[in-house]
Amino acid sequence: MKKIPLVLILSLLCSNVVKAGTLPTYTSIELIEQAKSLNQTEVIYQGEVIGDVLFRGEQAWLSVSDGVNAIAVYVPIQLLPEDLALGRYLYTGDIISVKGILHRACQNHGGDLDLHVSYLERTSLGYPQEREFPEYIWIIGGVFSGIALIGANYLKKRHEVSE
Amino acid sequence: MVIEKPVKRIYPMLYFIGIIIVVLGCLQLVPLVVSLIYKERFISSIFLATASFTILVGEGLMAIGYRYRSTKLSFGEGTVVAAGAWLLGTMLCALPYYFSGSCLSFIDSCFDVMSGLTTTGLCLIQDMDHLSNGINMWRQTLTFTGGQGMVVLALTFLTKDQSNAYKMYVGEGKDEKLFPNAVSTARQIWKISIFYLIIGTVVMTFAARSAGLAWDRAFLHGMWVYMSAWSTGGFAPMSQNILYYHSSLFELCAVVFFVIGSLNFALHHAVLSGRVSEIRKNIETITFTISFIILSSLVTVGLMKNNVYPDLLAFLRKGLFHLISGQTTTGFMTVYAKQFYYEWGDIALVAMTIAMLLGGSACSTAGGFKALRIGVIFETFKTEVKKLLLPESRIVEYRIHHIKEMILSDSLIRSSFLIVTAYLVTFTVGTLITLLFGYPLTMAAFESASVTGNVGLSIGVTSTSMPLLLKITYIIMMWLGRLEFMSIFALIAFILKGGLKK
Amino acid sequence: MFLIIAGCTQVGALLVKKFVDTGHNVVVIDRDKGNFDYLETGCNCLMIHGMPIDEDVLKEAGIERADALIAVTAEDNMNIMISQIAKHLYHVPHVMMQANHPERQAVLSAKGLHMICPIALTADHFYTSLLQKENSI
Amino acid sequence: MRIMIIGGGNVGFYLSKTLIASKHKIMIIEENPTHCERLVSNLDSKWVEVFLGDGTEVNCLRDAGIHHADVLIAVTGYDQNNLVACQLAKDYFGVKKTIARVKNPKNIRVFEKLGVDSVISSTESIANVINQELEWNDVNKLIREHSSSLRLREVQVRQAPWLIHHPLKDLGIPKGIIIIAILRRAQAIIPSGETILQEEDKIILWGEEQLISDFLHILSAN
Repeated sequence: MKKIPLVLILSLLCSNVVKAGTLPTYTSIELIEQAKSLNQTEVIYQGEVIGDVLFRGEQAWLSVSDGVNAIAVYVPIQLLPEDLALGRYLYTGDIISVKGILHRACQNHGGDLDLHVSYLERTSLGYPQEREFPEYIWIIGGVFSGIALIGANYLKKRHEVSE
Repeated sequence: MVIEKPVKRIYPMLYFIGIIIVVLGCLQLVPLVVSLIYKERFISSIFLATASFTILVGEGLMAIGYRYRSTKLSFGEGTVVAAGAWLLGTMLCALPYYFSGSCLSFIDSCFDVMSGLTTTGLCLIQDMDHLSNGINMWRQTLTFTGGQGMVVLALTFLTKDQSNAYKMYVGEGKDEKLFPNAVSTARQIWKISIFYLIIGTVVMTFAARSAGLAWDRAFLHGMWVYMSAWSTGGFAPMSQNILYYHSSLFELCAVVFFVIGSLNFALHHAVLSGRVSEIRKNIETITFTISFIILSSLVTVGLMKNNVYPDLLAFLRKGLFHLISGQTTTGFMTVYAKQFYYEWGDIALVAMTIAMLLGGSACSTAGGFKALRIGVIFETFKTEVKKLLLPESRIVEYRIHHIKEMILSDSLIRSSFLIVTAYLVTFTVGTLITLLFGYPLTMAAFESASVTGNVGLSIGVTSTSMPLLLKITYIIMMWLGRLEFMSIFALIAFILKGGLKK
Repeated sequence: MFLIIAGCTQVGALLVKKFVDTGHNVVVIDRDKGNFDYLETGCNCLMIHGMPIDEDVLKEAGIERADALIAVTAEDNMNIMISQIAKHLYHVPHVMMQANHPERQAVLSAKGLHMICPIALTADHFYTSLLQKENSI
Repeated sequence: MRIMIIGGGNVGFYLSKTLIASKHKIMIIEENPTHCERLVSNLDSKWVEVFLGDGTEVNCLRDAGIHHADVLIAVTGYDQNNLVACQLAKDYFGVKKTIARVKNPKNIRVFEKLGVDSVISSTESIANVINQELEWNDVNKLIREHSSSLRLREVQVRQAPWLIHHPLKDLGIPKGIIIIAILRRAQAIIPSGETILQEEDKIILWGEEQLISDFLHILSAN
């Protein structure tokens, strides 16, 4: 069940045609492992926006996850869609595709590995994850806690008797 | 006539294990509350079920051993209680992970719990960026409890039958006495921790807020990162770990708290009760500082040679941050695991490996050899050389300063060497097993040191796709490293001797 | 309660056991390391090896924050001195001592020391219980 | 005077021998029979009475005639015994002056607080001598090379309270001795005739060796 969002993201990654030109799309693993050779080059990266938008004046940090790693993306705020949906618990965030320069150890940001974005495009909208959760667990929990309370009472009584 | 019947030794032990399990069950109420606040229905139901199940198991054990609860345990049995409670407790604490689907298998769940309780900080948890607040709270609660010690926590609730307290306390890898009584000591440890928890949560909340999080998320993240930092754990709520926040202020606050957390509780106690000069004189802080200076120069050389980071700030925020994080056995990261391997170069990695093995202070939340033992061993070498130069008839006694003046006695030296050797053996075995699965040497050594020292920095070995045997090996290594070997060997010997049958 | 027991004699060890089992903080001082054998192994208390009339040793034992001190070394004069140090120099709230010579009671009670003479107690006990039995016959 | 000495070891023995010379009546209580024999056979029984027993026991003290004693000196080898002897003498028998010897110099404070009139510690005396000697030896050695009789000495003003409250010129310091410095807390003061000494001061004297030792004698006598 957990794999559903992951599969979705991956399928999106494969199906989507990048409109940003002829640049190759990289996965987060490739970006990290080939950071040395890709350093200071323009790359395209695609994934789900997760967590928070951390504003830094005219720019903002996004964390974009392709299901394996989340890559830090530094975006000018005018490129941000106004109603950007962020991935949280039970919510899949917007999938975005970004074009930007990869910095292996960014000089402006204390050596972080990041992508300075010049072009951002939302390829699909976020949506709440519909998942069925079994309700009978509540019953199990209720029964267990009932027995546990009785047990606690029993131990307490035994304790008082032995006093 | 009264004839005393021999008590089956297992029963009183079960009673004490039961108490610890009950406490662990009650602990699951913390994430239950958080998940209820955030209306995470499914997670709440899971925590209700697992919490009451855990409490039930504990009560069952207590009931079995109830009649024998005032039986005196031997030292060995006390440590067996500690080790056994850790083993059983880990499995029970893994239930929420498993049933909520946060981990793929039960072994993965156990790995994560052990990693949390031993304050290691490696994780196999799935899809961390979409994790519920309840589960995140549970991870940090585990880390926070494991750092101070679950036995220590259980002891604080012990009001009667305290004669066995000290033996269990020792079994959990702590031996300082802040107070003559182990129960008072345990309470003081928790008082110190809660005191810092309040301060730390406030500070980290503001730091997280300044990093750009909304207030409620800043509070949760601040509290979680603080709990992890103080316990030198290394769990962070997001998969990018500390890198997620992109804030040097946030990193700095975290560093301050995990350095404080890696100090000996006895030192905290001394400083909080007014003996500030203790920080300067203590052999642990001296050893830690000296070894840190040496290792940081090594890391500097290594990173400079490979030209890894462009400027001083980057060097501080990456190089030194990870070295401190490694030596205090915290394991917070601001780079991706693989970056260590692809970018850092051998010298820096070896220095990091050594740092992770050395570790923080004894009787703290840190792991590794512990600075006290390094200090003792170093002093022993020094005194042996000094003795060579003195006439044979001269009788000398050497001292070290740890809270008070201590004589460098043979038993102290022996236990230090013993534990350090055990760590080294575990580290070597771990490295070998990792090598057998086809990982390169630097990676194997780095990850193995990280696991043995309960650090949690990863170079990329730990992942859900790693072999099952390796997962189990790492679980055992974390357990050994946290409980400092002896209690686990006692447990194994107890089982082999048929203690369960009799 | 934070309690210091000076002298790990048989009486001292029994006291330590009683207080430890009921969850008090106990520090026991003795100048002879061998005497600590009277305690059980892994006793949940702090053992300090040193001269109990030495102020440094008493400070290490935490006399400044002690709630009570019981002096039960084998030597009367040692007990007297420890008790007075505790009472008059460190103002420990409860100070008690054991003495074998009951005749000093007067002068020491005047100094505010709570003294117990085991010899006198034992003798009294035997004396009264025997008389009671005789009367009942 | 009638003096009671508790403890007839070496200290007790030589102490009584010295005191006899200035015609004091001595009573010694000693536990050890061998020591008692030595005391009896070596000291004049006209001046010295020897008792075998424990000097920290009420009965023993009474038998030895503590009611007649003006001074009690406790010089056993155990600090705790000396304390108890002095306290019994003072509080129970009303002896006017009690003197005790302590082995551990830290006990001086304890004894004084617990009511012993004067406390003597040989350990501390020796330590003081050594401390002063070590400090001044180097300087004095240097001086000695040029003059055989001139010396520097350090004196605690506390030892001679009459030095306080008067300007130096009124103190009648003999010719041939000068005060070259006053050490007050962390600072050193070069004195003039108007300077007034304080209790915690140390003064440094400079002069002929003989004159200085005479002067020190006067100081301690007052």
